[in-house]
Amino acid sequence: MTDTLTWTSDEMMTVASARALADATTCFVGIGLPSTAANLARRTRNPDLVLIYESGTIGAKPDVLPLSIGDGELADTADAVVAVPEIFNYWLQAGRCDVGFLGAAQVDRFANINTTVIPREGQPDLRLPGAGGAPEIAAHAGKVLVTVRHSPRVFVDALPFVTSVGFGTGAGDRERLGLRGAGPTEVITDLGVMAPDPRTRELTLVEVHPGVSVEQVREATGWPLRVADEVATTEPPTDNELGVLRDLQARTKEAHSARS
Amino acid sequence: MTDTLTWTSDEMMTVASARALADATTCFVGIGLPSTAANLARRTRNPDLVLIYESGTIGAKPDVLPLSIGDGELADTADAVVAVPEIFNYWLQAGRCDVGFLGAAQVDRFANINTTVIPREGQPDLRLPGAGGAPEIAAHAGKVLVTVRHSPRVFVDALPFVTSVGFGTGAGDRERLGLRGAGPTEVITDLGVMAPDPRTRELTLVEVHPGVSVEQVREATGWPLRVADEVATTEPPTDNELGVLRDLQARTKEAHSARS
Amino acid sequence: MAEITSLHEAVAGLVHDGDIVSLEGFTHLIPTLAGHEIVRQQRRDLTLVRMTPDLVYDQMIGMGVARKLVFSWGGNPGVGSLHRFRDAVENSWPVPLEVDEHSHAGMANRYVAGASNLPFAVLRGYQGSGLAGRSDTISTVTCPFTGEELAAVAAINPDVAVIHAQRADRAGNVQLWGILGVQKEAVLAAKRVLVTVEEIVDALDPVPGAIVLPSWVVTAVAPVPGGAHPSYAAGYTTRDNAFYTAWDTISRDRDTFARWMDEHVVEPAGAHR
Amino acid sequence: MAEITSLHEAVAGLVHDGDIVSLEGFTHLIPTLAGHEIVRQQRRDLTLVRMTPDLVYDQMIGMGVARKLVFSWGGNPGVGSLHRFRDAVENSWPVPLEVDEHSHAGMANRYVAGASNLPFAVLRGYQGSGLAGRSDTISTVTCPFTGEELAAVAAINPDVAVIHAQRADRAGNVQLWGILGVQKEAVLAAKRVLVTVEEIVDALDPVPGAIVLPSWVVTAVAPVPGGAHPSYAAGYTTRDNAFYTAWDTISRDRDTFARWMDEHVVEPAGAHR
Repeated sequence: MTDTLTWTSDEMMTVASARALADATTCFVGIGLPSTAANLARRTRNPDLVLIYESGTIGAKPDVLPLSIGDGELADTADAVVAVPEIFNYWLQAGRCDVGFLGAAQVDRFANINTTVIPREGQPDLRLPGAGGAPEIAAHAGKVLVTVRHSPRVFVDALPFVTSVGFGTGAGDRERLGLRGAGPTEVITDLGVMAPDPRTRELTLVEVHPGVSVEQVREATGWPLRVADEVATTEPPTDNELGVLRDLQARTKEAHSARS
Repeated sequence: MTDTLTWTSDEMMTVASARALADATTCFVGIGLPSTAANLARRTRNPDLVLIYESGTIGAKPDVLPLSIGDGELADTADAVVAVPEIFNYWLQAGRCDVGFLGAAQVDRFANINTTVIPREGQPDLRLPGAGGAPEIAAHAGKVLVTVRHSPRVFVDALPFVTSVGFGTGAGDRERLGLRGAGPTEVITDLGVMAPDPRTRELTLVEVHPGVSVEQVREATGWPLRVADEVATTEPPTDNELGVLRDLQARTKEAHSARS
Repeated sequence: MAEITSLHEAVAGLVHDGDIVSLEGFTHLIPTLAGHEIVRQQRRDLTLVRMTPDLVYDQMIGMGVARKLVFSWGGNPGVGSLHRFRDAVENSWPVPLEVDEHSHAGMANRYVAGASNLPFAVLRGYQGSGLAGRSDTISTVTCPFTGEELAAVAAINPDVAVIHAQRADRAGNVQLWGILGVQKEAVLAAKRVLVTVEEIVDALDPVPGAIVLPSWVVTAVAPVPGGAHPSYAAGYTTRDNAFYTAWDTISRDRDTFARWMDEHVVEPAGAHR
Repeated sequence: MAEITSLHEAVAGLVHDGDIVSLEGFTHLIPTLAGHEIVRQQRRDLTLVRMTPDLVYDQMIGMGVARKLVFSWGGNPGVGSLHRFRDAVENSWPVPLEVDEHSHAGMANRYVAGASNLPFAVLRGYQGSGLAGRSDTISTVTCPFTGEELAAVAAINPDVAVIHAQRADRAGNVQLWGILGVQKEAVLAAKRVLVTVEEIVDALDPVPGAIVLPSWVVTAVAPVPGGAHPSYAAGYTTRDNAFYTAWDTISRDRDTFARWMDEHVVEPAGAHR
């Protein structure tokens, strides 16, 4: 069935992520897929979505996708540009960001994230880029969306290091840690969508993308994945969503290659 | 002899205050006499003096004297305008102001200052304006100059309230309190100049203005004033100092009356 | 998103009896006319917060809207006393006025903590000053790295912050420039925000030294040209120094004050509706 | 007052072996060419501080100037790993690299504390993160008003801060605009300050969004046009995205890296004298 799809699994992941921003007022955006999804949302379901980048640009309205969180166009199109201490203290920590969008190197069943280090057999530990803004985004955003491609190396049974907290050890742990935001509400992958169980906070498969089976998702997950009683199938990308996304990416490629 | 002077005692006080800024790089300026003296210094002995007003204007170069610490001309002529939290945290507290200039309602022998409240017999306490920036100017400026007209009601034996600390209870007290600046190095009045005794930190008369006797200063001081072995007489204002000061004040009056 | 409305509607909707209210503007951009509207609507028992109470709080205090003042310098700049403030503190007229008194550095940091969603801020301040002993919003903390003791001040989070700005666009984004004081911090520390502006424009052209407060951190914007008088709005009005001097006479006497307020503030009700 | 000098002289005078050195610039205005001069002058045992190490620190680390890195995100933005940084951490090549690792919020507040002459800063951060247990510059404090426990981070006060700015005037006043990162804080936290600029001008005409660092908080200004490459200086240059991608290949292999550095950085010595 996959062969008949007119979109890629990455496109499906991006579209699903953009849809998750339909009701947000403000989104604290990381570079890469979160930025693509947030810009797609602004062009489809949520034209008033305020994009906040950790470089201090508030209300950026880039015409093409930025390649870094500090691209000139973000500053040029922003409602306000503030210093980095201010964006973290007055805006993120103060609870002014409805949604925080995080990527990850590894994720566990409570949506905790590792972006710091991965031990390897017979080799030195694999050094990852580190925390960036993620620990405080995970703490303070009204809710958190996590997007990452599905694989057993990503969705692991036990994290060797917790960089950013999802639900910690489970229900009640965010409250115990004093984390004000609701934490991860959706983990969106190229295979489907997982959401925390309302009682235990353990990630549960609630949605598969068209053409994906529950078994596929289970196999791509490094722990025995819980599955909701009723697993929905994601609405396929609309022509408009796909058109806008592809146009955005084409213009981005053109703009950035023209510049350098 | 006073009758023959060609300047007023206020002018002498201002000129003496301006001279005390001859070697300063940066001065944190309060409104009124400190501002007049600092602007006079910039026009006479210290053209490169950087004036910092607590409204956040750094390097203000007003053409006439401001009437408030937030006059538009201060912002228009400044090298930089920063927010009020920044001026206190990044600039004053960080030790970037060589000289702080304070007025006072009451001063004691250790150059502590009251600008908060004065109890009165059979009447409610007299409410003064309060602290403003003074406690932290007194703490953090490299050194502090105090200027106030001499009278026994100002220079009192015991302060009913300490708003800003000079030398506290005497030698060693600033260090005990963790105050980094050197504290008041001169108290300049319309009668003369007092400086802290190097050993005890008690204010000692070191200079009288032309035409003023030591006895006059003693009578205008509310405690038995210590007098240096050799009391100098202040150099009279030069023609240039007086000319620049009077011109500045005349232009100020003209400018402000024209504006309103 | 900010609603663009009249000053009357904005104050009616946002400022309630008993609220903690912060009208900020450091010499520049003081929201005086918003204060007058609060007087006209006869709010009571307000906790008024402001680094420099200035004429606007002298007027509000004299009209009996406040039960408490949180401040750091309460004078008429370059002129002398605030007589209504003094009368309230010294003689409880027209009503008793409780005071929480700070230094500028302490007040500024209290707003910073409020804007940052922190319960307190750290500074080097108040050492040896009698202020520390008179306020329950001043304390100390010990540095966990050096063991040094520093001052701590409690965050300020007003129910309402009111500021005056040069302009806003039709979406309610607010632009201000010149001396910026603690307005950004007051706005971001507050639960509700009212901004009076000199004018509403189609687009906020960039201005050197300007900041923009996005519409979504502002509750209401009301066009009030000249709304900072006798303070000023750089690029629009100049400071009315003569009025600051005149206020000394007007405010010295209770009756003169009451008459002046009646004539200039209370009776012209609806002037800005 | 800042001295206007050459990059060679400035680095020779200000950056010493063993110093704590902060080259700041958040994606924008990264002082890359100043980093190259530090490499050419063969400084050793530096503690390099920077929120986002980026290519400039990958190069410096790969050339062996650093013994320690203090940072919060060490990747090639939008591309992938910093291979020289990884090789140093994973394999101690060319020399071992100690790491003090934070979040962005923590690093930003460490600079704020440094600029404010405070020994630490308070934030809501690191809760539940493994970072807290791995750094002796992360601790906790208790709010004296609410009893709440918060994170504390130790101040950063570099021996030298290096930034790139659009321009300076002949007196050494520095003007920068666009994304401003933590440059003001890094400059004000440091003992000595080197600023490379696109150009020296007669007068700093006001620019929207610009800040000015007065000459007297800067030690040396060196004209280095294009000094941020492959980062950019808004209004002067654009980001060389292709070079960020190319760096992934250049830096992956030790020999390729060494050859590239030799050819483009070490041999052109004096290019900016």
